[in-house]
Amino acid sequence: MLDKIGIAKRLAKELKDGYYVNLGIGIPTLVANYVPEGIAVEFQSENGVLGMGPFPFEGEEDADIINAGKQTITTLPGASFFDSALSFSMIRGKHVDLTILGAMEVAENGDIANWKIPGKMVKGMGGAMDLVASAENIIVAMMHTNKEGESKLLKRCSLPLTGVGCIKKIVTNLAVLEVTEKGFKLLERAPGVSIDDIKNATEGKLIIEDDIPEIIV
Amino acid sequence: MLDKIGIAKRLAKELKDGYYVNLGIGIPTLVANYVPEGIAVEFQSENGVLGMGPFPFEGEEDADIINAGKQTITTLPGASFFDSALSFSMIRGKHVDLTILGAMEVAENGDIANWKIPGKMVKGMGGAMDLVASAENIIVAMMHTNKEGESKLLKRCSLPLTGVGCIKKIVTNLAVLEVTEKGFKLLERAPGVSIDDIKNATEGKLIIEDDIPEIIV
Amino acid sequence: MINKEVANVQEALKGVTHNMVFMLGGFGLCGIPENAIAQLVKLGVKGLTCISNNAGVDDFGLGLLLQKKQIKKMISSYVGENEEFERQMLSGELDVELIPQGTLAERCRAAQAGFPAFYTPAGYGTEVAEGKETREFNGKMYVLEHAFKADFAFIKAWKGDAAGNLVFKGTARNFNPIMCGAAKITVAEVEELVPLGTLDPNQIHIPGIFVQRIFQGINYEKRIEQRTVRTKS
Amino acid sequence: MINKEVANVQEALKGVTHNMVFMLGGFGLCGIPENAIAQLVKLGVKGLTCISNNAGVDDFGLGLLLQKKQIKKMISSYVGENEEFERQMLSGELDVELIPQGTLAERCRAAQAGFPAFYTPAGYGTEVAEGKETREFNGKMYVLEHAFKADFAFIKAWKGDAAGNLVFKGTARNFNPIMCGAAKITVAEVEELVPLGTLDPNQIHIPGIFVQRIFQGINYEKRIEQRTVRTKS
Repeated sequence: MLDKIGIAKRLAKELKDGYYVNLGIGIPTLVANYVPEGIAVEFQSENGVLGMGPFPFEGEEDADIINAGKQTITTLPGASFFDSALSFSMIRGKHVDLTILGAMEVAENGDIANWKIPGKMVKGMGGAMDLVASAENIIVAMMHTNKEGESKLLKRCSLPLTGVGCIKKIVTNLAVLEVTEKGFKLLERAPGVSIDDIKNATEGKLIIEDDIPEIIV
Repeated sequence: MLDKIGIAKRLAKELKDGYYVNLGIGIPTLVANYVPEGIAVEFQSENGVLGMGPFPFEGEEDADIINAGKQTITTLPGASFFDSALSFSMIRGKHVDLTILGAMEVAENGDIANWKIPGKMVKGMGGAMDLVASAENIIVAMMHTNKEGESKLLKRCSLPLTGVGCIKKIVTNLAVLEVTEKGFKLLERAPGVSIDDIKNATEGKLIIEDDIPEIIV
Repeated sequence: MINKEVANVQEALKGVTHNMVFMLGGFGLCGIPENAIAQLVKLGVKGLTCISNNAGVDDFGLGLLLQKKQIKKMISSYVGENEEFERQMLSGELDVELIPQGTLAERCRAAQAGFPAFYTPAGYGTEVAEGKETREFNGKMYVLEHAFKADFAFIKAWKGDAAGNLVFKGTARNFNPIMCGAAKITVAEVEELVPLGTLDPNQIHIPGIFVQRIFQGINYEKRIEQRTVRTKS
Repeated sequence: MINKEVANVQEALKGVTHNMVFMLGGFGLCGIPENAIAQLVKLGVKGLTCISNNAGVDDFGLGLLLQKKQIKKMISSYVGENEEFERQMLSGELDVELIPQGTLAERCRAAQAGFPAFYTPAGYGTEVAEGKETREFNGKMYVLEHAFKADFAFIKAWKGDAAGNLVFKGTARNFNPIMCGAAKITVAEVEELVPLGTLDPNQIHIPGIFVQRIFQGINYEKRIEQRTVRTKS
């Protein structure tokens, strides 16, 4: 089974040379720490920065330079700041090549829910609805099951949707899956995780063809 | 009768303190030379400059600093440059307080034609269609009649329209007129011009109430 | 030059009354109009509708207005940092409209730019699109969204001049530039009011035409919401 | 940093073929991509559709492509400075679509920003609106206009870096920033390609994400169309 770092490391393999990438809050943010050697990627944050670097050294943090998670950050040479309209022009206009974000539920038809639990939790969608409605290449990073042990890969989402039919790939603590017309196609399984483990943790239709290799991180 | 300078001087009286003003090519451009003492106005040019100053001194012209008439210009302290989208945000968003532009024809219902003579002349509308469709306060500066002596203040425009029902006021070599629901209301007459002269030169409905004072420039 | 400078926040907020609709710049606590918010608390105006990406934290930013129950309705994209907000929302005291961040941005920009409406893909197929017109363009579905209407926009800039020209710093830019001119009256507070002619005309983020009043702000706290640092090894 | 730098105009225009749709920055002769235009003449590509506010003059700017009859269709707002243009248009050799300048600008920006369509008041009631959807919002009539689609955008900037970040000068900015990222491939030529990290991140007019290729331009003529001066008294 993968831990959060493991999920982030596996996600990092999805980065390709020349990609502009938007990372959501949580596990996705960790991906920035594992960019493969020899490729160039730039990280965009929808609050208005391109070319994000690591956290600042203690004492060098600047209240005016944060990411979408409200964390203090630094920028790399070649970075730029811009307003919220231009930031979403990048997203909506498909200039961002890859979006990685968390989810509460993903359905076998590619629907995603990650912004609201009616009557319980209403934090808002932030930029997530724009991201999932616009990007061609969206990967969800999440635990395979919730705290109650229930599957988060469903036939249909039960929570209010963030976007419809937009998720292409999912990386969980148990597996890597592709969303296909037929359902969740299992691509890779986490070390020490059996096909049956994944079947038991997946409510939506699971498609298993050929041998399923182990995730290498 | 007023000459072009006279028309420009009369138009300058329409400027009010705090106005942002867009001046069209031709007579309107001259208005900038006659801003009344003691008021502050700023001139916007739709190619992307606010705070235009006079022409540059010989040898100081800069190919990168022009107005919408493609003339080399200077800027005043407090000026700014911006792209064409933001420029038309100023215009469409009603942030420009006064637009003065030329016309080939104006109709008694406020329609204006100034961009095309089918089969003869097609220069294009430039920013004129955005200006007349957006601004609340549009004044036309033109000769009362064309080169053939025909009235340019018509019942209905004969040329392709630039905008509908948008002109509020007209300053010509003969008169100042307001476009009202009933027709062209004569407000002032040029020095040495009789009411009959104006009647003869106006095809559209002319409304004459009370005494008509002479234009003071 | 048309002079937009006013002496202080009191003068800048003249005309503010109960039940108005405000736009407030900022993302989280970054780039928020601290002086204007403090003055709104002092004025005690109530029944407010606030358009702002976030709702502050319990004891800072718009949280200060929420504490005093001055806000009737929030229009935001993310409100997850504020317990008092959550309490008022769940109890029904506070009306909340959550909309996608890019839609929020563009509805501001549409108001600034004189566009009544535009089509965006964000929110299609979700409850955000309920009751809204949807339409297909080139095989993809879009939602019709409308320009905001507001009485005042409260803007925080880094530098500005008496002509109302503004320059922003870092990610404190966010919604501030696109809210300028998007309300009937735009009030800008700046960390540094510089002499006219000091700002490079080529490097002005928002020309003064979009700003009605500008003043030198004071006592900026610029609180950091999530202080994340590395240690030097 | 993602490197967008290419060696020269030849490399920058790789993939350009006949019958393509181009966007070209510039207002009049101010801020036009001189190097790209010269290379298009050399390549001899024909049947082009050019989206550009103006069509150059007889012997400069897009006039150079018109002379060689490489342009099939012009989409512009104002074309009054070019006799060869007028001849080709009146003879029917050249297809011309004239649209309001603000609409032209926003159709570029919509393509850049992923908006399929928007409502604008410009042209309502005129032949520009013929065949187009019109609609009332708040008692005023608007016309539905669509985002452009183009193969290449040719951009001229003042300064740029290898990351594709661009800074423009004066009114040479005009349509250039809003055409960046509005075509499949955006090619920027710059007067000065500066080392990475030289440009202030706060003062970049167009972030490199909107630019696919950037090169150091050469031999700029920067012709002045209307030289108007005062004499020192």
